[in-house]
Amino acid sequence: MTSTTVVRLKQQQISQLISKGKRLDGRGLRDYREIRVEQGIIEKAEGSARVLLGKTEVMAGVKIEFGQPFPDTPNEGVLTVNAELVPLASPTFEPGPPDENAIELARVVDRGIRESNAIDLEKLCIEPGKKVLVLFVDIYVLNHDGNLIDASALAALAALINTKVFNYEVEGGEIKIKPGYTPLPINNHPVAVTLAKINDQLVVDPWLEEEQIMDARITITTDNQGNICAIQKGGGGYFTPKQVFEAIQIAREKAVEIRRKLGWSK
Amino acid sequence: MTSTTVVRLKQQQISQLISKGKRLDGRGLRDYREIRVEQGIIEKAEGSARVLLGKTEVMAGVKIEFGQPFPDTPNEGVLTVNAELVPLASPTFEPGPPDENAIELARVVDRGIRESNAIDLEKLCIEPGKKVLVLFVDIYVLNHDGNLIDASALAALAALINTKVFNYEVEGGEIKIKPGYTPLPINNHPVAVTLAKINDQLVVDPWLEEEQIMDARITITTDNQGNICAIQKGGGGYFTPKQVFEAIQIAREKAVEIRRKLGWSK
Amino acid sequence: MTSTTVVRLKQQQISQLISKGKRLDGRGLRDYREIRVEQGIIEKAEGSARVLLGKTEVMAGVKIEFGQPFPDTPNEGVLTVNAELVPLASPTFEPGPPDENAIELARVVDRGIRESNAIDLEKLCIEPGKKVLVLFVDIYVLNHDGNLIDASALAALAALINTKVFNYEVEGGEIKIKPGYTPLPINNHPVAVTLAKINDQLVVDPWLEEEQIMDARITITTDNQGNICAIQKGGGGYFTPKQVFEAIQIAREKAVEIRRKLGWSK
Amino acid sequence: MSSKPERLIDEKGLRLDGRKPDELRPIKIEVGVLANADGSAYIEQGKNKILAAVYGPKELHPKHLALPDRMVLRCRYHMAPFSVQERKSPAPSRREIELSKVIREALEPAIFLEYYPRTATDVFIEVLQADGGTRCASITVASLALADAGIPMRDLVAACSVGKVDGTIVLDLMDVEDKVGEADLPLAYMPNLDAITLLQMDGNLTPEEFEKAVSLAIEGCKKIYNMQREALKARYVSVKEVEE
Amino acid sequence: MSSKPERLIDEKGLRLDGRKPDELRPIKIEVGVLANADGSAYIEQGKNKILAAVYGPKELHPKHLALPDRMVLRCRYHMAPFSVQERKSPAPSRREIELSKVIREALEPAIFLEYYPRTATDVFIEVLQADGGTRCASITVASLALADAGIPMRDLVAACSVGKVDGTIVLDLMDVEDKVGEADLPLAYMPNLDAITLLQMDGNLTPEEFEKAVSLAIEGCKKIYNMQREALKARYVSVKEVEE
Amino acid sequence: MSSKPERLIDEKGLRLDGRKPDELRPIKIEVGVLANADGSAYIEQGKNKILAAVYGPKELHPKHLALPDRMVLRCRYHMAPFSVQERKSPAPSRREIELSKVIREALEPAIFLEYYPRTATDVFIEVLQADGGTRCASITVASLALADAGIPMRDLVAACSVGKVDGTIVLDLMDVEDKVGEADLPLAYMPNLDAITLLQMDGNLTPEEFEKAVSLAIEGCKKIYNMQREALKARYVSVKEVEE
Repeated sequence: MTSTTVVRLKQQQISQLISKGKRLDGRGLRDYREIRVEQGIIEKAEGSARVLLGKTEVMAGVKIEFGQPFPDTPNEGVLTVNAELVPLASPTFEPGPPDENAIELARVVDRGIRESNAIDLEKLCIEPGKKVLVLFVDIYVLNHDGNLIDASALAALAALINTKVFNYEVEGGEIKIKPGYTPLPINNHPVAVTLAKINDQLVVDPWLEEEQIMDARITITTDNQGNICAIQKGGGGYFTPKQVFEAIQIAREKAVEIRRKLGWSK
Repeated sequence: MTSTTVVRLKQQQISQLISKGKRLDGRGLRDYREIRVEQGIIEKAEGSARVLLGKTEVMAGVKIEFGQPFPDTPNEGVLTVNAELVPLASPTFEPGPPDENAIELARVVDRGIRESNAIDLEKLCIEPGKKVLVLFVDIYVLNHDGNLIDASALAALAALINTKVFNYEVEGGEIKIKPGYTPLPINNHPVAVTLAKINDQLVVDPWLEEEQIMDARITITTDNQGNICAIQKGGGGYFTPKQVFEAIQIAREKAVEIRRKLGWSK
Repeated sequence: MTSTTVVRLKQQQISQLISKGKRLDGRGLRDYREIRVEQGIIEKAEGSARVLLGKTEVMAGVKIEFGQPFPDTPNEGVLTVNAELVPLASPTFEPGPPDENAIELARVVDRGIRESNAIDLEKLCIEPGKKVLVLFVDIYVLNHDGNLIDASALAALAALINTKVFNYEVEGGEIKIKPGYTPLPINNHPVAVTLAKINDQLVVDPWLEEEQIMDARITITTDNQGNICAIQKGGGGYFTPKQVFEAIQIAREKAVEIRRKLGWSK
Repeated sequence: MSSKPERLIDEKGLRLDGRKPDELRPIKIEVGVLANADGSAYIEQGKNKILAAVYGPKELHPKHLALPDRMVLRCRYHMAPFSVQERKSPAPSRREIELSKVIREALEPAIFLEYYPRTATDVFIEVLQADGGTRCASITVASLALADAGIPMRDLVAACSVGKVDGTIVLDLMDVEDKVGEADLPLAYMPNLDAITLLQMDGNLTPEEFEKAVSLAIEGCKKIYNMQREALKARYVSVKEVEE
Repeated sequence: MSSKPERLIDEKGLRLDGRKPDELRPIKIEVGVLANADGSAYIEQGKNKILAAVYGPKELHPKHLALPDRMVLRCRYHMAPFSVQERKSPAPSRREIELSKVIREALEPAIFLEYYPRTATDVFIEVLQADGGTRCASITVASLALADAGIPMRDLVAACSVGKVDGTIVLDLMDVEDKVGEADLPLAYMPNLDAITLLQMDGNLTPEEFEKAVSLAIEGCKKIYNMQREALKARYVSVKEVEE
Repeated sequence: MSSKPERLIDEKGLRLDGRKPDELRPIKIEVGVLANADGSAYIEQGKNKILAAVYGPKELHPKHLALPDRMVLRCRYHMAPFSVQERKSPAPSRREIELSKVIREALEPAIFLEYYPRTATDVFIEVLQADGGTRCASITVASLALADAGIPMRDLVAACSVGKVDGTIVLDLMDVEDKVGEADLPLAYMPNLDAITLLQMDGNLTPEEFEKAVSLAIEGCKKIYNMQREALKARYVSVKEVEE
């Protein structure tokens, strides 16, 4: 919570520009920063990706292990999403177990993947109630310049798309690893779009300095069909119903745009 | 540790009244505050109760699970008593894992139940050494106005009396839940009675402001037969042997009184 | 980090003496303090020892349990070394989980035992991949007057030499304890020798006040054959290659001396 | 130990507990129920039983966490071990940590935080029994505990969930509807400011379904808001009666 | 790996280790055994082997925990992993946390806490080998470590357990008697003040048995008290000899 | 899911990846890669991929941890969960805690700590992929991140491991050589001061083998040192280009 005069002035400037439909970094209110995605950068992981969203940098890795299903979903593999806000990414991140921000981040990304049925978890079942594949998606934030949710959701999905599952066969109750890999089947491409409310305007993909002055944010995850599969309002402010409906509309359009840009749609 | 003049004066007044055989809230030295017990208030728990001891308010819930016996008691079910001093109950309670006060509270209540054989743990054994019922008694302090031990012991016992065990049968090593419930058999009704030493006098059921000035406290748990099954001295003061013997006598009388009042004796 | 004038003066004196080849406690630069070893002092442990190195006092206890091997060494028993810097040993030790100093201490001792093959872990295997003996070596520092590593390594080895393994036999997959004990077979006697660099001189077995002014320390563990099996440099200073080679030579000589003194060599 | 029902809405359009799609569960609210807290309230909504207590405004330790221009609001949502079917460990789960955060952010817009700079206020929520929709009921009851503590507020916050069940948009999901249904959307609302202060969703909704769901949730919140006001009034009346 | 005996008292009225019912185990006490601590002592009571160290009085961090009118006494009772049959995890168990509290409260009445306001004194107890009655032996030895540290005291605290075994009240329970017996009653006592500073019990005793048990425990404490005084004297003599 | 090879050095004297015994793996270094950190660097050494970031010098909280005469250097070596074959829990392991300590002590001799009394500097190291020798590569890259942050240094620290594999002393062990080999010796070195700042070993070496190993490690460090200098130069040139 810096409070020097310079910072205040810059914040006022950001806010005033937005009320005129402009942003300090030159973007329009509904423009994303440049998005770059690299996949397969960690050979030891079953899947991996690095996403740059402007200067925000997030890596995701997927590891697969054998494990047990949850008692209430005996026919499904297990998906676990974890996020680490490692201290090299920002002077405000501390070493230690995930705090509420890291936990919220992981759970919002998790819901987008889960609720859109991006992964067919039933295909990860080996023996119902006993043995399944467990997918660990680990999100690793390397540089924090705002909008970690969208960058993390992209990194997680890109890593899953990149994931190869080792072949195996079950013989007499024992699992045997066989040579070769099969790509993880991806059924849907959920895209999270975050909007910040600043000076009563909605701006897409807020960067760090915008996040510091926003009233509230809303993240809307939509699927290939344009349906809404996850929402998360954050921050200590509010939205009117009208603003929410407007945000939904923008998020759906942006998701189509991003999916097209990244080659995730026909 | 408040130290303003007003508090000091009030404490002196409490102490002086006690030396005259009186108490600030009008009770005699050996009177309990009003006791109210409600059972069955949490339908999702196998047993539950809420106890009001004056303004002190404690809830207890019983959950039952299948589990393994301890290696040294292979023929007995498992009884686990846990206490949470949740922060809504007092400005002095902090969120976090149980501190020494919460742990002592749980262990004193546990010993009263265990040593009086209130529950026949052998009846909770399903398959010796392998499968037993596990009883979780969770004590939840909702308002702290002194004498948490007696209120918690009453709440735990009332919740156990209220407990229904789901029916089950064992077929070929597999446990099957059957319809219906059976009450948990209760063999004894241990009652914990706490006395505080203030100004060299013994007072029963200390409330919060008495606890703040007491030299020491002693909790004596007696069973239906009037035998002693658990004792715990607390606080940084001491008792003479004579005071201890006097306390035992009072505790036995008070336990009979409480048991009769709550309908726990013939 | 005491910084009073008296302490400073004493530290200067220690440092100046060392540059003249002398030490404040009268030792020569390459002399150990008196070493005393007592074994078998904890009857309830499978093995135990207490080591006094001057005023530094360390106890080690060995417990043996049945357990599972690590997946990558299915034919070997498990050796676990843990160290506790319990707060009664020094005003600078705090209660709580092992800190970086305790963890380093345990791991350095562990490597000396492991890398010298002092214990034949394969002999601790009961059923490959399933059941093995697990050796817990617990190092307990009781008084800290410097050079905890050497004292702990001696205590751990002395406790292992003192260890008796209960007899057992495997019948139809079940392990049965039989009467009697067998000594744990010891194949080698690794000895850790620590040297401190003070005023560009190497001194053996630094005591506490020397540790407070040393630039760096190096611990060299050698085996019965005079080979090097573990090294650990510590502290915020450095050694030249020449100093390292000199330290190796000294450490080998000292280890022979200690082994002879303790009756660990022919 | 419970099995999933085949249908959640019967041929008459009624839900498992007999409610119509746009019907709330029975709600009972009481304000000022705990002696030690600066403010407190209790809610029963269906089988949910939730207590909230407020301590504050008060000094903040350590002091460098205090803010020069506003009060710090802290919030802990916690479930009793016996509140759910399988015993819950008392250590805070990831779910409880996330809910503590979104509940706090749902209450903040209602409070004049700038009135008490350099202080902190704690909101402690204990779910004694859970049956779906606990985060919403927690916001509803915590908002009353804040009012009871005399914290200056712009408006009360009322909260309610909507969802999609057997293809129908329904109000105030109970546990089984939440678990088996196609979508769950908890929403918190301040009627006087037309302000949505909590909005989450998971499941699958078309934009049209979403608009319908939000409208229904706001209707639900307005009904709950009226009950909140009644409960506050009852509290003041009873206090006055005691004082007279 | 051990089996329970059928009888704990034989036909001659003797216990498994040959003791009479009112007989203490052999006790060995040494004062001033650790170089770094301000005070220390070591006790062997049967197979129990326990070290106590005292650091203090000293400044308290963080300072807001200090008390304006008295010293804060802190106490940690801890068991070495190798002290018992099955290896004990070094993390403090619930039992160790409770015992740390009751031991502290058994020592406090002996100390003139008001002599050193705003300070803290730490008592660290390490059980190196446990064989029943460790909390009592810990109080006995910690009391000597406090005296050795020069902490001003009203009296030494001696502690001893009694119990009921095969229907007989016996003094100074060893492990197997504690586990198989019908009652266990640890008690701490300051003879000069006729003050009981620790009293716990679990098991089953009639009021008459209880009175008998307390009397026997106090007799035991008095014997231990004499040994404590001898050990202190031996310490001072040896210190004096060193100094001369 | 991997099996141990029978031989690590073939009949031509080459290693599994075709290297000669005294050959380093391919190394790629980049300085100034993270936007928020005061200094940062990235290294790839074989399949190792490691990022280091430096924050500082800065104020230390709580203040009583600050030192009156020098800067406090803090260091965290941490592995990403996906960096190794079996997923690693993100909680720091005992190994990571030890390595954080020895890496810090390998960097300290290079820094003029006395220039910034009462401050702290943090070095955060994240291993994104591990393939043997991560502690050495971490020192190499952290040393560049410190330089990039403008921390005044006596020299860069270069680090490299040597080991004994099939009886041969080899440079820069990769994972399989580390696990199956007979000895592993990581070493950090400042060429300008002829100073060894990290030295560890486990395995079995004769004194002669040890001397040979140390010499080879120092040779390796010198090569890496030159690459470090090149990487720093590249950074300054590119910064200058941007500025112009």
